[in-house]
Amino acid sequence: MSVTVLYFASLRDAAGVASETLPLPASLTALYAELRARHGFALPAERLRVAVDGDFAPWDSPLRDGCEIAFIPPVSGG
Amino acid sequence: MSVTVLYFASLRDAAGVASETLPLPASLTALYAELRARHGFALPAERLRVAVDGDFAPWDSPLRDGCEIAFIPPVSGG
Amino acid sequence: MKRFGISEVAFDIAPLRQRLLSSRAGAYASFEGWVRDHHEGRAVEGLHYEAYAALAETEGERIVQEALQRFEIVDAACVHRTGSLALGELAVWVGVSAGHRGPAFEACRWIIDEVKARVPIWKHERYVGGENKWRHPD
Amino acid sequence: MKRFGISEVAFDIAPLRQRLLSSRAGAYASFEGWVRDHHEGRAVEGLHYEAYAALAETEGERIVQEALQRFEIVDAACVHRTGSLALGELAVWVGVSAGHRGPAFEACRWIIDEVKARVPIWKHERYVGGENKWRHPD
Repeated sequence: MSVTVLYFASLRDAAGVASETLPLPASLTALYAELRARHGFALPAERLRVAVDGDFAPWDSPLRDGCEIAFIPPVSGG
Repeated sequence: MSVTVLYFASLRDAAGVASETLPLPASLTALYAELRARHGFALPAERLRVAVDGDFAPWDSPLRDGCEIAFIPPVSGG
Repeated sequence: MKRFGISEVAFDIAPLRQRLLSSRAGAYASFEGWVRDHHEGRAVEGLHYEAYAALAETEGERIVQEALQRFEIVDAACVHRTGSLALGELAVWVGVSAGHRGPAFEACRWIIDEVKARVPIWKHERYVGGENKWRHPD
Repeated sequence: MKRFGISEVAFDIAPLRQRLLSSRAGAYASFEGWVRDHHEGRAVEGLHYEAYAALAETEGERIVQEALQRFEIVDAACVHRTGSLALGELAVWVGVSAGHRGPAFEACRWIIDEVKARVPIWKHERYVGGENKWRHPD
């Protein structure tokens, strides 16, 4: 039971990879807390949005085996 | 002692000419009143601006021999 | 440099836009007025614009210079067509470059509003069925 | 029809604008974002944009569809560059056609504001002197 996590922008730089496969976590908040500690992400969860399977999702979304998770740092297009 | 009067848009259509040379009038308001009567202009002076020698001018501008006068109906560019 | 022009023939926007490009500018807003197929519910077949060209150029230039004073912009320009235009043809173009998008949009809107209100250009519409009319808005 | 796109290479505005032309539309407003030579007082040498492409396309399309609901417009479109851009290069384009200029300007401004706030695209700036930085605005 695993999930894929995608990293972008400063999160990708800090993680050193664009994605990784991880065991199915208890929740999105627990997952981000763990990843933040491991990779030294500067941004707190409050400044991020999160996407599950290609669309924005609430932080309390249920997770299932095989889903794709992306933490979205503040955007700066335009 | 004369002036040239330029006509545009509905004023030109009503006058049937693009310009005419007329004796130096007493004032711009007197000139327009006379021309309105002669050509049957629908627009009252209050709805017009007036230009003298290529720039907008007050209705009480002094006139001199040879000046060029244009009555400017409400514009509709754009 | 001339920043307002009257064109008796169809004109190309690309070189006009190009002149506004600047490495200081991060934002560019533009407006185009096209000939519509209707006006106040009547089917329009075509139109022409007449200008008091000398004064139109003076007043148009004044408007663009005022915009350069009034807004935090880098550059601006405007060209207005005269003569006969078919449906869908370009009647007027305004372009503004600026450091930021707010002033670019505001100046572009302001310029077209002022041009429509102040520049001695008149629209003559031909309607389907043969009627025609000079537009002299209240 | 797709109304929002991500482009990894320089793109041409002309055909995008052409698709928005309509005889029902009398007004067209557009916005372009260009790469500036400075940001918050620092000299910029170049930048790149990274996107979460799948979600950027979904969210961008949603924004344009919302604009079509929210404003009295005929059509709208937006394209955003990704990859490396030099100074002066086009980063983003928005075009809106409408019956009247008010909604054209308002929708154009609204779309670029929403794109900047919502679409997962990130700007990485390289400054003169070698420093560089992902921009994650507060």
